[in-house]
Amino acid sequence: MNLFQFCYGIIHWLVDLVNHLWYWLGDVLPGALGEFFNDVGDLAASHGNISVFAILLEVIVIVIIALINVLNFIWIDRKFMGRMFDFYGPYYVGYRIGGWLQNLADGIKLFVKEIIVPKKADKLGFLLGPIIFVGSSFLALATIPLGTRFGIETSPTDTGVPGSALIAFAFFAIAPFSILISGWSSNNKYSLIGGMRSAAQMMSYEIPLLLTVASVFLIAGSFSFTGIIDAQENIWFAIPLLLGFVVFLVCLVAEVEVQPFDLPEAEAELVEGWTVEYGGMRFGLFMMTSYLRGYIGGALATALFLGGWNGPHIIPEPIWFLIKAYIVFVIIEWARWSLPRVRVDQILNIGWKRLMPLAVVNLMIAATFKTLGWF
Amino acid sequence: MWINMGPQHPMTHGLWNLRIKVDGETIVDAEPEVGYLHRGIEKLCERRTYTQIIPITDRLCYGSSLTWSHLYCLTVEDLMNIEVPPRAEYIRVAAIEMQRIASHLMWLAAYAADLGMLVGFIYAMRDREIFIDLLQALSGSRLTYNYPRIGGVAHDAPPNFVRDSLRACDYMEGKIAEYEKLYDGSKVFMMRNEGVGVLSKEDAMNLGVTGPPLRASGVKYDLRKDQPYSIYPELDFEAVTHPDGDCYARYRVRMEEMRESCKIIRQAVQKMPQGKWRVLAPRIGPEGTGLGRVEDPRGEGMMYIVGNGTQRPYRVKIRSPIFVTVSAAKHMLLGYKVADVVAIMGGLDMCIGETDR
Amino acid sequence: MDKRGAGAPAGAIERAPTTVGENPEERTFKALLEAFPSTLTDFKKLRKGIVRARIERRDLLECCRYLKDKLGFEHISMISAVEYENRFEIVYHITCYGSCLLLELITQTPKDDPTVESVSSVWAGANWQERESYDLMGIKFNNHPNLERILLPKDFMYHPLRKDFKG
Amino acid sequence: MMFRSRDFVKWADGVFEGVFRRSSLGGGLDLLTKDFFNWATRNSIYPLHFGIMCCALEMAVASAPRFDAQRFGIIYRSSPRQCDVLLVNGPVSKKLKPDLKRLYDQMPSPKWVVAMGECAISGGPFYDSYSIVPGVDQFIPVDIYIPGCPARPEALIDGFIKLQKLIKENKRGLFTGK
Repeated sequence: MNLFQFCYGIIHWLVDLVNHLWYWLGDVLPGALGEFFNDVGDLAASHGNISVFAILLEVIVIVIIALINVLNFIWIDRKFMGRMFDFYGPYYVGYRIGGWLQNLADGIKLFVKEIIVPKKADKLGFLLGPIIFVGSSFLALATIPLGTRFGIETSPTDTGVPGSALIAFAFFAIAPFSILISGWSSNNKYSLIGGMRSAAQMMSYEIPLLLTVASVFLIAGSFSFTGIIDAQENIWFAIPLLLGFVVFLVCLVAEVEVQPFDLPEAEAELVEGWTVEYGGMRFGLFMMTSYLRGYIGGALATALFLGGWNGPHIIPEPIWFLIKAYIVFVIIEWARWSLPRVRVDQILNIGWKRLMPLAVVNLMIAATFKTLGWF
Repeated sequence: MWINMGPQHPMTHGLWNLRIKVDGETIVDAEPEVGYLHRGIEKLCERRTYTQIIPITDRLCYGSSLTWSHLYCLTVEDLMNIEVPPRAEYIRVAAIEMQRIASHLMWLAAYAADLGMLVGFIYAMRDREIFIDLLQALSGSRLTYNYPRIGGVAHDAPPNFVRDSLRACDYMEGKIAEYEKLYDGSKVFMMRNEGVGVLSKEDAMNLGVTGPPLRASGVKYDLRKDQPYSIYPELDFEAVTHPDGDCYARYRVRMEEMRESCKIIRQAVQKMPQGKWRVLAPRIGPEGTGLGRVEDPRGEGMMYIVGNGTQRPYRVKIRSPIFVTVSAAKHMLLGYKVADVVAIMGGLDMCIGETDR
Repeated sequence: MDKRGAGAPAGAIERAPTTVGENPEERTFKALLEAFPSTLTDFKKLRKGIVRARIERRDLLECCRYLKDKLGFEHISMISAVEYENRFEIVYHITCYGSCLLLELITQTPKDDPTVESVSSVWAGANWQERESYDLMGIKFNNHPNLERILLPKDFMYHPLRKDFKG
Repeated sequence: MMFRSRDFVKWADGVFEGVFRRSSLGGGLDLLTKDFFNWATRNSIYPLHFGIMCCALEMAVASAPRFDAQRFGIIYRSSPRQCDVLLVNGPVSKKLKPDLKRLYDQMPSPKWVVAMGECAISGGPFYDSYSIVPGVDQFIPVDIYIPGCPARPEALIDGFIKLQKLIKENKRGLFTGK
C-alpha cells in the first residue's frame, strides 16, 4: 500500500463523487449533448486521468511535509541557537507552543510587505533569480523517498525513479546559477561580489561532494535511493566510509552556505551578499529556501550514509528518516553557531587542496571494499 | 573599483566610511572618512562651566566614558592644582580598571561578531553585564556615568563594593581562560587573524598609533607605567606587549590587559583607605593651562585646557587615540583581502564618538 | 596620496649622544639650547616628565627634525591650536618613548596670518591632526600633503572654533 | 498599436484595484485577513542594524542574553530592504542627514521609525551644537520616542512593545487599505 495507491484511492473516490453528476447530465440531456457528458464521465474515470491527479496529490503531500519540516528547522535553529547562546530564542509568539509560530509570523510579514524593484535593476533577472532558486530546491526534493512505500511513485509496484539519487544531486546543483543571476541583476556592488563568491564556493565544493557520492554508488551498486538504502540493510555506509561521510558533511555545509562557509551573505563585509536588494516575499523565498536546502542536505546525508529508513520497526519508516535528517541538521547548526567565518581564498584552497584528495582517498577505500567483495 | 563601506555598515561599529580601492579581492588603496558624528564638543565646552562639562566628556567615547571624564577631571585638577584625597584616587582607579575590562569585552563582542562568531559576541556581552552592574552600583547609570568630580568622586563606594568586585574579578579570570580556549583553540579564528594587518614597530611609532595596537607591535609603552598618574606607582602590574604586530597580537594584548586589570582592581579595592572621598573645587578657574594624560583602553587620551580666570574654560583640546589610529589604517590594509578589512578594522577597537568629537 | 613621513629614518632608533647620569629633562634642555640658542626661550619643567619650551615659528620644522633624529622623540601626541586676542598659539606635545619625557613646544603666529610649517614630513601621525586644526581653527600648514576639511562637510564655510563664530 | 505585456500587467493591476476597492469582495477579504496579517507584522519586527552612538551599545545589549529581544521576534538585519523599523539611536549630524533620509526611503512600505535616546528626540546634550540636527523628527516621521540618555535596554524593549500596540491599533487591510 504505497503512497501512490493511497492517493489513487482518494482521487478515485473523488472522481466517483463527481461522475454521478456527469452521468446524470448524460441521461437527462437529449442526443449529442448527453453523449458528450457520458464521455466526460468515462474519461474522468479512466485509469490514466486518475493516476495523473494521484501523482499531483503525491507531490502536494511531499511538498507539505517538506514545508512543515522547514518551519520546524527554522524553529529548531533559533531555539538551538538560544540554548547555545544562553537565551530563550523565540518565546512570546505562539506562547504555549514555545514560540513555534515565530517563523510563521516572519513568513506572513514578509508576504505582506511592499515589493520594491530597484530602478536600474534588470527586471527579468531580478524576478527569475528566486524562482529558479526555489524551483530547483523543490525539484531536488521530488526524488527523495521517505520510506519504501512513501515516495513519489508512478505505479503501485514501482519503487521510485531508477536514477533518483543522480537527479536529486543534479537539481541540487542548479542553485549557483540562480544566485549569480540574482546577484548580477540587482545592480549592486555588494550583491555582485556576493554572487561571484557564492558561485566560486559552490563550484569548488561540488566536486569533492560528488566524489564521495560516487563512492557510495560504487559500494551500493545502484543509482536509486531505494537501492542504496536497501544495500545499507546490515551496515550503514557511514561506518566503512567514515572519511567520505565527514567530507560529505563539510561539502554540504559549503553547499548550503552555513556559517563557517557563510561567505556569500557575509554579515560583516558584504551586508547580506546577494540578497541585499531583495525585500518582501522574494527575500522570504530566499530565507525559506536556504533552510529547505538544509533539509535536503540532511535528507541526502541520511539516505546515502546513515541508512535512510533502516531501523527497528517499532517506529514507522518515514519517521526514522526524518529523525536522522533532523540529527544531521542539528550537527550542521552546531558547527554554524560555534565557528567563525572563513575567508574566500581559504575556502577555495580548503576545497581544492584538502577535500579533493580526501574524497579521492575515500573513493579508493570504496574500490578496495568492492574488490574484496565485502559489499 | 572603489567600494564604499559606507556609514551604515555592520562592520563599522559607529559612523564612519571606509572607501577601498579593490582590484579583484586585494585592497590597493584605502581612504577612511570620518566626521559623521561631529558634535563640536570643543565648542560646547567653551559655553559650559567646569562642572557642566563632565557629562559632555562622558559622551566622548561611550565605550569607556569613565576614563574620559576622569581625564577631564585630572586636567582641571592640574589647572587648579587641587590635591585629591587618597580614597577618591583608589575608587577612581578601581572604577577605571572595571571600565577598561568592560570596554575590552565590548571590543571582543564586536570583533567576534565581525568574524562571524556570534558565540563570542553573546558570551562577551553576558560577562560585561557584571562589570556594568558594579559601575552602576558606584555611579547609578549603565553607560555614561557622570561619576568623577573635580577634586574626587561624586558618591562613596557602596558598602559591599569590595566583596562584589573581588567576586567579579575571580569570575572574570575564569572566563578569560575559557575565552582563550574558545578563540585560540578554533583553527578558523587563527586562520583569519595570524599574519593579517601587520604593523611594524617603526611604522606604529611614526604614525602615532598608541595603546594596544602599539604594544602589539612590540613597543613597551604604557602611560600607567611610563608616565604614572594618580596612584598607579603604588600598584604592581606590567605593560603587556607582543612582538608580531598582527591582528592576533592585538587580540592577545587585550586579553592579557584584562587579566592585568583584574589584578589592579584587587589591589586597589583591598588597599582602599577610609576617609574623605571629595574636596570642593573653586568655581572660578585660574589663568594658565592644564594638561592631562591617561591610558585609555584604546590608546593615549590627552586633554589640554586653557583657563582665563572665569567660570568657563577658554579652550579645551581633546586628543583622541582612535582619530590618529584611523589615519594609520591605510598602512595596515594595503595588500590584504576585502574579507580582512573586517579583522583589521575590528582589531583597532574603533570608537567614533571620540574620533569626531 | 599622503606622503608618509618620507624624511623620517625607518631604521633603528639611535640614541642622542648625551652625558650619562643627568635626568632626561636637563639633558634635553641642554641639547636643545646648544642647537637653537636664539629662537628657543622660556624652558620650564612643569612636573616630573613634562617640560615646556617656546620656539619661533621660523625654526619649528628644524627643531622637530632635530628632536626626532637626534633626541629620539618618536611620537607626536597632540597638536592643538589656541586663539588669543592678539595671537594664535600652536602647541605641539611630543613624546620620547625611551626616556618617557613629554615636551610641550609652543609656537606663536600673528592673528592675521596663522600659517605654520607642516611637521607631517617628520611624523606621519601629525597629518590628520593638522588637518583637524585647519578644519576647526583655520590654521594653514604649508606643504601639507592634502590640507582639506576632515570633520566638517566639505562645503562648510566657517572655522567653528574661532571666537567670532557664534553659530 | 503593439500590445506589450507590460501594458497588460498595468491594465490587470488597475482592474484588480478597482474590483477590490469598489466591490464588497475587497472588504470581505480584508475582514478575513486583516487580523492575521496584523498579528504577523506585529510579532516579527526587523530593526535595521545601524548604530550611531551610545544608544547603539544599549541596542546591542538589548539583543544579548540578559535583556533578550529575540523573545519578541526582533532580529537585527543589516540591509534596509529587509527591515521595517528604522531605529535611530544617536545624534544625527548634518553630514549624516542625507544618508539617513536615503536609508529611510529604501525601506519597504509598512515601516516605522523609533527615536531612541535624547539625542534622536531633541539633540540631547548637544542641542546647541552647530553640526547636530536637534531631533530626528525634523526630516523623518517618528512613531515611537524612547527617553533616556542612553536609553536603558529595558526601555528599548518597552518601546518595541509599545510599537507592537501601535501596529495593533491602526490596523489597515491589505486590499482596500481601510
